[in-house]
Amino acid sequence: MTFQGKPKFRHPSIPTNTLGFTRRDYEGSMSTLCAGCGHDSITAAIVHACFELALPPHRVAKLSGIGCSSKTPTYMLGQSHGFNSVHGRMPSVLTGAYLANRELAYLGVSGDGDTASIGLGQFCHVMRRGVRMVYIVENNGVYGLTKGQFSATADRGSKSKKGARAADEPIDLAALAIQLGATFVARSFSGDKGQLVPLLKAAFGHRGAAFIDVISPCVTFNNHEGSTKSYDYVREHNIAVSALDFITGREPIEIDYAEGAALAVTMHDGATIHLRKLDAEHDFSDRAAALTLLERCRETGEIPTGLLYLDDDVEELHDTLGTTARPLNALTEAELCPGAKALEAINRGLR
Amino acid sequence: MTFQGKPKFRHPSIPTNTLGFTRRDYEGSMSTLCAGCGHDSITAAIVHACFELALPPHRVAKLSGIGCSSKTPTYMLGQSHGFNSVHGRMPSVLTGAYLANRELAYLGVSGDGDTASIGLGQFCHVMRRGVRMVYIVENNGVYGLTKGQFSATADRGSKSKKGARAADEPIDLAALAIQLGATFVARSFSGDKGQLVPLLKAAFGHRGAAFIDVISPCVTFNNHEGSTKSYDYVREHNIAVSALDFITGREPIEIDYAEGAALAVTMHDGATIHLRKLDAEHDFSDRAAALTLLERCRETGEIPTGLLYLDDDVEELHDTLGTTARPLNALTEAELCPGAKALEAINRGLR
Amino acid sequence: MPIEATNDFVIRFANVNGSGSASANLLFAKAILRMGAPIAPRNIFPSNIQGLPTWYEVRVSERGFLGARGGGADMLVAMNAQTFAQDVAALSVGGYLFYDSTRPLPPTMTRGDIAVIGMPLTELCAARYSDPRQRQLYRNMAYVGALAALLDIEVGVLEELIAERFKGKDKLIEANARALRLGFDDAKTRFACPLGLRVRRSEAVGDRILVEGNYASALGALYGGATVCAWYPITPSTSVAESFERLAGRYRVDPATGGKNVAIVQAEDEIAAIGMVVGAGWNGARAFTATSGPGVSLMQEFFGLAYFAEVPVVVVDVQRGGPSTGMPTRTQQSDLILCAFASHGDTKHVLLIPDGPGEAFEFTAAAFDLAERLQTPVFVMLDLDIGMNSHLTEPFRWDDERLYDRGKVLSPRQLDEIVEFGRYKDVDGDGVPYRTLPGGHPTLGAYFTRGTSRDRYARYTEDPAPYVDNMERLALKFETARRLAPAPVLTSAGAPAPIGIVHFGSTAAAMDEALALLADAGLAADALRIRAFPLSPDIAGFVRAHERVFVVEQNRDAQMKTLMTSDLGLDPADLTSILHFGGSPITARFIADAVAARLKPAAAPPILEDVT
Amino acid sequence: MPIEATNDFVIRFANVNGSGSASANLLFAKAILRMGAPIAPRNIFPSNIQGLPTWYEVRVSERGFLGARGGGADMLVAMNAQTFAQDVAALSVGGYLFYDSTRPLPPTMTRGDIAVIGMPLTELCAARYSDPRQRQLYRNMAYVGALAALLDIEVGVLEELIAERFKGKDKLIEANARALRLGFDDAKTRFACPLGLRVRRSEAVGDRILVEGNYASALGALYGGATVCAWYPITPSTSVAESFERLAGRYRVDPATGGKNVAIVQAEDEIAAIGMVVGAGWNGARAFTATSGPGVSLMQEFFGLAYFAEVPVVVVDVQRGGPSTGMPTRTQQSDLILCAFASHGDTKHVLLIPDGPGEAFEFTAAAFDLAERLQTPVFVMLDLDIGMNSHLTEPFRWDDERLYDRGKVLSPRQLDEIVEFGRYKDVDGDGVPYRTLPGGHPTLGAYFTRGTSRDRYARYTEDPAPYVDNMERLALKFETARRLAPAPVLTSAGAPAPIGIVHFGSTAAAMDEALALLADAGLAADALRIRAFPLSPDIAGFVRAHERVFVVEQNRDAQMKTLMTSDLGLDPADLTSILHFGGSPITARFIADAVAARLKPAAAPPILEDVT
Ligand SMILES: Cc1ncc(C[n+]2csc(CCOP(=O)(O)OP(=O)(O)O)c2C)c(N)n1
Ligand SMILES: Cc1ncc(C[n+]2csc(CCOP(=O)(O)OP(=O)(O)O)c2C)c(N)n1
Ligand code: SF4
Ligand code: SF4
Ligand SMILES: [Mg+2]
Ligand SMILES: [Mg+2]
Repeated sequence: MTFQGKPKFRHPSIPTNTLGFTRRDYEGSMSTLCAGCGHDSITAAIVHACFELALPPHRVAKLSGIGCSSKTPTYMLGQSHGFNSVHGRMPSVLTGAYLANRELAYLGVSGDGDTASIGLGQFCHVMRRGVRMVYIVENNGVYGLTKGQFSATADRGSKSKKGARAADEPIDLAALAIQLGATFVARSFSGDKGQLVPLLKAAFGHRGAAFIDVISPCVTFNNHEGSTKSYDYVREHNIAVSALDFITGREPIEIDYAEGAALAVTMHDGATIHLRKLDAEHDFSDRAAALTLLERCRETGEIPTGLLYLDDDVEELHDTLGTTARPLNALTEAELCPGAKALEAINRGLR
Repeated sequence: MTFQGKPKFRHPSIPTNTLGFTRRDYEGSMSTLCAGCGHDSITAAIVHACFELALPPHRVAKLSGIGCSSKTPTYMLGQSHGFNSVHGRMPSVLTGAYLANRELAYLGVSGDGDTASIGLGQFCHVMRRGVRMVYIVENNGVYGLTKGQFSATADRGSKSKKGARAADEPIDLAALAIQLGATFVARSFSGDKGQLVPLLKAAFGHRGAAFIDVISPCVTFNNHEGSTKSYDYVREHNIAVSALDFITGREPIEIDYAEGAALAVTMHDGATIHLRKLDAEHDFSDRAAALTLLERCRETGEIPTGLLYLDDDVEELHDTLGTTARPLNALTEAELCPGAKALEAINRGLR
Repeated sequence: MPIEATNDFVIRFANVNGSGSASANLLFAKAILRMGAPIAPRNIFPSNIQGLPTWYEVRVSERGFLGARGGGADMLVAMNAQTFAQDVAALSVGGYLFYDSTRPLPPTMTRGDIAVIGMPLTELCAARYSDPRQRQLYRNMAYVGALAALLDIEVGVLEELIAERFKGKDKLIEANARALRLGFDDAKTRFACPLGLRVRRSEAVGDRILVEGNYASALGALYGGATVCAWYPITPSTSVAESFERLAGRYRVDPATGGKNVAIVQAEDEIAAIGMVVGAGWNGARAFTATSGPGVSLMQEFFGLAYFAEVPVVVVDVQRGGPSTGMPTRTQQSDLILCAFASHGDTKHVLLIPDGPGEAFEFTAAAFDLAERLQTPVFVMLDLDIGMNSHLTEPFRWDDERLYDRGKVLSPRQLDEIVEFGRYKDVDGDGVPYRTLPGGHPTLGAYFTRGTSRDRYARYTEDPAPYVDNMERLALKFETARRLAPAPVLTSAGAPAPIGIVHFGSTAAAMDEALALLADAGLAADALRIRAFPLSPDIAGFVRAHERVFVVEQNRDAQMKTLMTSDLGLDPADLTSILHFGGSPITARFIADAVAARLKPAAAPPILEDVT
Repeated sequence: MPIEATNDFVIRFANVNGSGSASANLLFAKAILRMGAPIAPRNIFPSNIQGLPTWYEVRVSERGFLGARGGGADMLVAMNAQTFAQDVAALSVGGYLFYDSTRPLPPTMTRGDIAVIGMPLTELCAARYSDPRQRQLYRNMAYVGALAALLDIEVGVLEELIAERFKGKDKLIEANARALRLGFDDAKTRFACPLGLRVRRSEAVGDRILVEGNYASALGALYGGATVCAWYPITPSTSVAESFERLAGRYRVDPATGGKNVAIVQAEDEIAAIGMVVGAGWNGARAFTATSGPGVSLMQEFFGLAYFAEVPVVVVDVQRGGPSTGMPTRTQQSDLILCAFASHGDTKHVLLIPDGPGEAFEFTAAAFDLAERLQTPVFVMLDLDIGMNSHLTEPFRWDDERLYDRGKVLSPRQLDEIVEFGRYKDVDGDGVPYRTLPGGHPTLGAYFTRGTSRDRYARYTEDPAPYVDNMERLALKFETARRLAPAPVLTSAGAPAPIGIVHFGSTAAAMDEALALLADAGLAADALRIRAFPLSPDIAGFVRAHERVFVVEQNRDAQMKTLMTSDLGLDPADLTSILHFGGSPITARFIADAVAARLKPAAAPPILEDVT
């Protein structure tokens, strides 16, 4: 088998990475998401990170559940195998794939509905199992693909702060991941390429379960009561009884702010979220400190971004299982089948 | 409907509660669990608490999943309706029951397999939804009913401490419950009636989601490597290829220790766990403090028992939903059916 | 020759989703309806949110044939450049192409055998509106105005509809009406109006209403007294729950206290949704969920529990294209077997199979009676075509005398009176036992519900005899269900006919027309519409009474035929399948052609009896 | 008259679970086996861990009839006071009651028509052992010794077995042998040994082995090259995964590195288990899970994905009593329909149906070949009787020349050579497309796997034509599966017989004897054993070739009959069901009686054709 890439002919001025691939080699087919959707920015960041890391595209496997976010693997890494599985169950499918071949890089892409609602159990268990992967949640607080119902994560776009629960207690996936044993846990914002790309690169380098919760505004569904400002116009003009059938393209939100700084980001619907970028002060090696930080920020309504927790001393799933170093899918009869003689001995023991 | 109990005739010297019921009126059919199983001690504590609270038995609904622990509702509260549902899904069944009739007291009984493995998603969501109930996990770290496989909770019986993961990161259900918005979270030990009964009574009085994680030793399955001491004898004597077929009755473990004190408890298999009873110092109204406490104890290998977290200012599910005060299952055509005239108006709107 | 037709044509709108066209198109359809001409609008939409092709087809049929007609459209409103070529290619010979001529149409993009009508819509709107969103929205309104002129739709009717829609918002009424007029007037000046296709005032609609099946089903749940709804979003069932929520917000708020006489929970997934429904049903509330195939798959374990523990449950399954995620925005009738035999072990479930919104309303309301009467899950089998398209339907009716059948629930008083309560005793010989509700009698009637085997007194047992006794009672209960379920509906050819056609569900919309086509071809056929599982013995009678029986289904595997042979003992050799499973609604032409083809003596049936 | 029989009787042990009796009883059974007499031991155990009644039945049959015999036992070893009365009542007339006479037996507790053999076991052990656990364990060993004396079992054989079992632990060997002797000697002095029931050395066993089906299935997975096993504990399937784990610990450790050539994960539930299997199968590993009914219900959605996305998956379903939690420790064949049509939409799955441990081994190994060849889920349909009871079976065999059929996987080299790769193209006309594995070729062959509709090149599409094309290919693939699946096995009556009996799975154990009973009654019958779904056309031939055909099933709803009518187009009227579903294994007597009863002209069949 040849693992070396074979880039097609291209203009010499296009930048290539150490493998000789261009950024285009890490792209996928055209996005069918709404114009301005945060998810597309994340796709771009992943493409960027993989290009810069010079990952051989065919050595990446990309897996997802169901949702707008879970569609994005089609839009990236066209030379990688992908698996758009079923809703909320990507973690188990990815785990199985990882069991079969420990040598590939695994990228799991999910949404907040996919992960925090239907998939919460599998999310928790894949974290505690220490599956080596990069698990990204493209977190918009709604179910995009089914047209805007609330999901179980924080109603980040909501203006209301203290005591403002979107009906039920929001789920903080980063805090859960830390508590459940993920060894690389970060949070970022879809439009913050400056922060997201390095985080992604670090996550791909991590030897265990890496989780990144990426806030990713849904430009189309903004169900936050009292924050319908920019959509009023369209809503009013709508004749259909049913939901929105008019969606205007928006510019994706892009931000750039310094470590340690706070930033208020206005979402497409006019709501504001408050981000705070972690700085060197934050001791990401202290699990309790990370949890406390998240808890305190929850109280103040700020969203900390950056690397929240890292444990480099990882025992990942294959370590725990004591699996052979070779990919299991490459083993043959010789290694796998004990043969007729052994069977005769087994027969003898059963008489 | 008569809600008043009608105790049968009994000897006047048997103590009765304010409703005139004896303790026996809160018992169920005979347990078929192993002699000495911690779950039976919890059953006794529940019977005790309900008796002392003078709950009208028929106004309690008891629900469970599947497992040895989930069988226990049969052994208590014989005059209450019970529902032994399916594995890991008690939370949703209980939620539905609660929606149908908000006036009853709901007792959910589950095991660590039932809750932390297959049921983890539903557990998390029932907590964040604020269902008014007492949710007890009878936590033995194993799957009793399927003969002793590890469950996803801490391998509490294990001697090993720091870094001692039973393959995967153990799940701390109390910490999760707090993080997910449960408003009453406690931990206890099956044999510590002195602590458990008051906690149960308080939980029944709580106006929201009350969770109690009760460590409950399984006398029969003790899979902890290196701690097979007391079972070696039996194992050695077993001819069957298959697992244990010889189980000796044991005395249930009973303990009694003071607030603030630490206690090392020897389990049936000879392993030791370290309990620490919370005292008045612990500020159970501080969520972050409770989480930090649990995290710190995790590091030292101690298990804090007592009321970990309490928030009395509860918005429970029916508050969120704005449901009418009457039980929904008692509404009739008069309240429910808009009638022919309204339908005619609806028809008009559709032309 | 351009097509000439009045009140009998198909117009197809090609749009991009998220462009606001849905509202404009609906306005167009409703105007025709208001003029009294029967219409059947259908949406073909992608499984994404914005930017992909979507089509809206309106069939106008004075004769009242409201199934999808099939074949090309008679007129195309081509508003999507992406699909322009394929849309034009699909137009009928003699058809009309209406397009935005702001940019000139390359000659290669059109055909010689159609009439081409170009209007510079974008240009017209650009001249009038500066805000790009206004431009797009009013462009839609403008083409509706133009169509009114071209098809002779009364512009006053359109204005009336706009006024109703924006009631109280006069500025919006005015703005929309202006855009409408813009298109109308421009068309009048630009083209010879009307075209060969025309709409004419008619009495054919009568008092019928235009409504989506999902809304009708939600309304049925409202009238049927549902108090608990637990659900998880999934296309195409989402609008059942969302409509129920909206209806409940209007009709279920206690005027005195403001409290809601309903509890609606968006669960974390389908397993939780059905679990809540089971819990609520056990506890005496009328509870339901709405879902689609993937949800039905996930709910299997709970269906088995509800069957065996005998808990009333109502499930609205809006079927979509399977298997797996399949074609979420396409229609199929392919969950029959999974629902009929849901869950492991020996289970059989009651299915109600409405033919459209009318029965969706009735059957959903009835499902609650049946579920409580039988203490078992009842499935209402909708499909995407019924559920998400608007159908012309008889107005909903409700008898105010009608009482809910809460089934065999023993009240505390009854418990005091009876000699003995056995939760699973067959007291009445119909296989349906009595139950009690938690919280009722202080000392009598409490029992333990479980999914494991138990005796007649709800006591756990592993003995074969009580297990078999219980399973036989459940089988007997299924026979009771057979008696209670809605009977099939016969459409007789009048004279004795050798051909019988069995069909069900949304196929009904095309069946009258198919029968007419067949009759025209000299093939008189009777049709029997199945409305429930367990199947009525009348179906066996119908099969025996016909020389040749066709079973028309919108799935690949002839699932209803399997149910017929399994449940009624019919010989599969006596049933010829006509299968349509491409995801678009079945058409009369398809049915008639398939029947005719199979009656030709030469035609050997292919192994796989389907056609695209 | 006490029964007289040699190598042809049934002995039943009544115990309390958790009392250590299982080991002792197995020792007893193995001793008879070592003497060369065929045995069929069966466990009847409760769904709890300790303290409830459990029975162990050993049938000794020189003729090799190894199904459950049915009727009363010939001898009862009554070690459970709780069930004493019912156990004694169930003893055959002329049978032997062996009991612990430490406490005297009240006269009401016995019967006049049996022989009563009391031995003060507790007293004997109390005198010798002070530790209560020792008392109990050695009491079990003592009754085995006593039985050896009573039934003429060679005590040397028992000693040999003990020595093998405790090899290397001489103290234990000695202690156990002593307890054995204690019972043996006491019986010799106390009773006239042997009784009318006797065991005699025989050659009838030959080289057959005694093994549980679950172990055999695990061994099949080992030999079949499974490298990933993801599972969740559930009775009665747990021992498949646990045996696999034990076997892998022995045979799958790389001698050089100590690394394991296998990955076994106890998942958090069945959905995760099957998800892992799907992920691993997609990524080129041979992966399987083992589960039972509730697990199959939970896995439905993933089965649909694997069917539609065409991922090889092996599922061992050890069927238990349904529906719902049902009777977890009882046997049934009641998951057929759920597995055959698993998941929503049009799906059909391959089932392999072994008759016992021999085929459990073969079919599990073959399932991996089939799953990879067909790129689809393959179910191995065991049941509790096969899986958790030990059966006398031909020794396992393996051909060292046998290579795994990895199916149509394109290597990077092949990708370089072929003109065009289309993941879902039917290149060979058998409906099975080619796939590639992640990580292989750097630039060719990557494709996107999904559960939604797509074209032949794995590109997402919502067009009807490619959807239908794909669904028809899947149907064609199912026809390929029909050719590849194991053919049915005929047991011919010799002479032409008007009666045909169709059966499958664990019913086989009783079938030879049933045929013999019927032949004795002058009713010669051929039997055909179905071994797979899709069904072989030979089955239709068999049905046509017989005047009267019976289908014997261990379920209530005649599930196989439904498959036969649906899959082969057979007329249900030509198939008479014989249904046994009480949870105990079907017996020859039951089958023979049921066939005979239905052949009596007068007997009108009851609506529900079952008997306890
Ligand atoms: C079993 C199942 N239930 C429901 C659905 C319908 N569904 C598709 S996407 C989705 C929610 C997706 O939300 P999220 O993961 O947040 O993704 P987003 O679209 O917001 O990116 C749902 C409920 C489904 N496909 N499968
Ligand atoms: C869907 C399903 N999967 C698996 C099982 C088998 N099962 C029964 S109980 C149990 C585990 C119970 O463990 P736990 O909840 O810890 O209860 P314990 O017996 O330890 O008290 C399992 C896996 C089942 N009944 N249903
Ligand atoms: S609906 Fe929201 S999440 Fe989905 S593509 Fe559009 S903007 Fe993105
Ligand atoms: S197996 Fe363990 S948990 Fe189950 S009853 Fe016995 S001691 Fe209790
Ligand atoms: Mg989302
Ligand atoms: Mg447990």
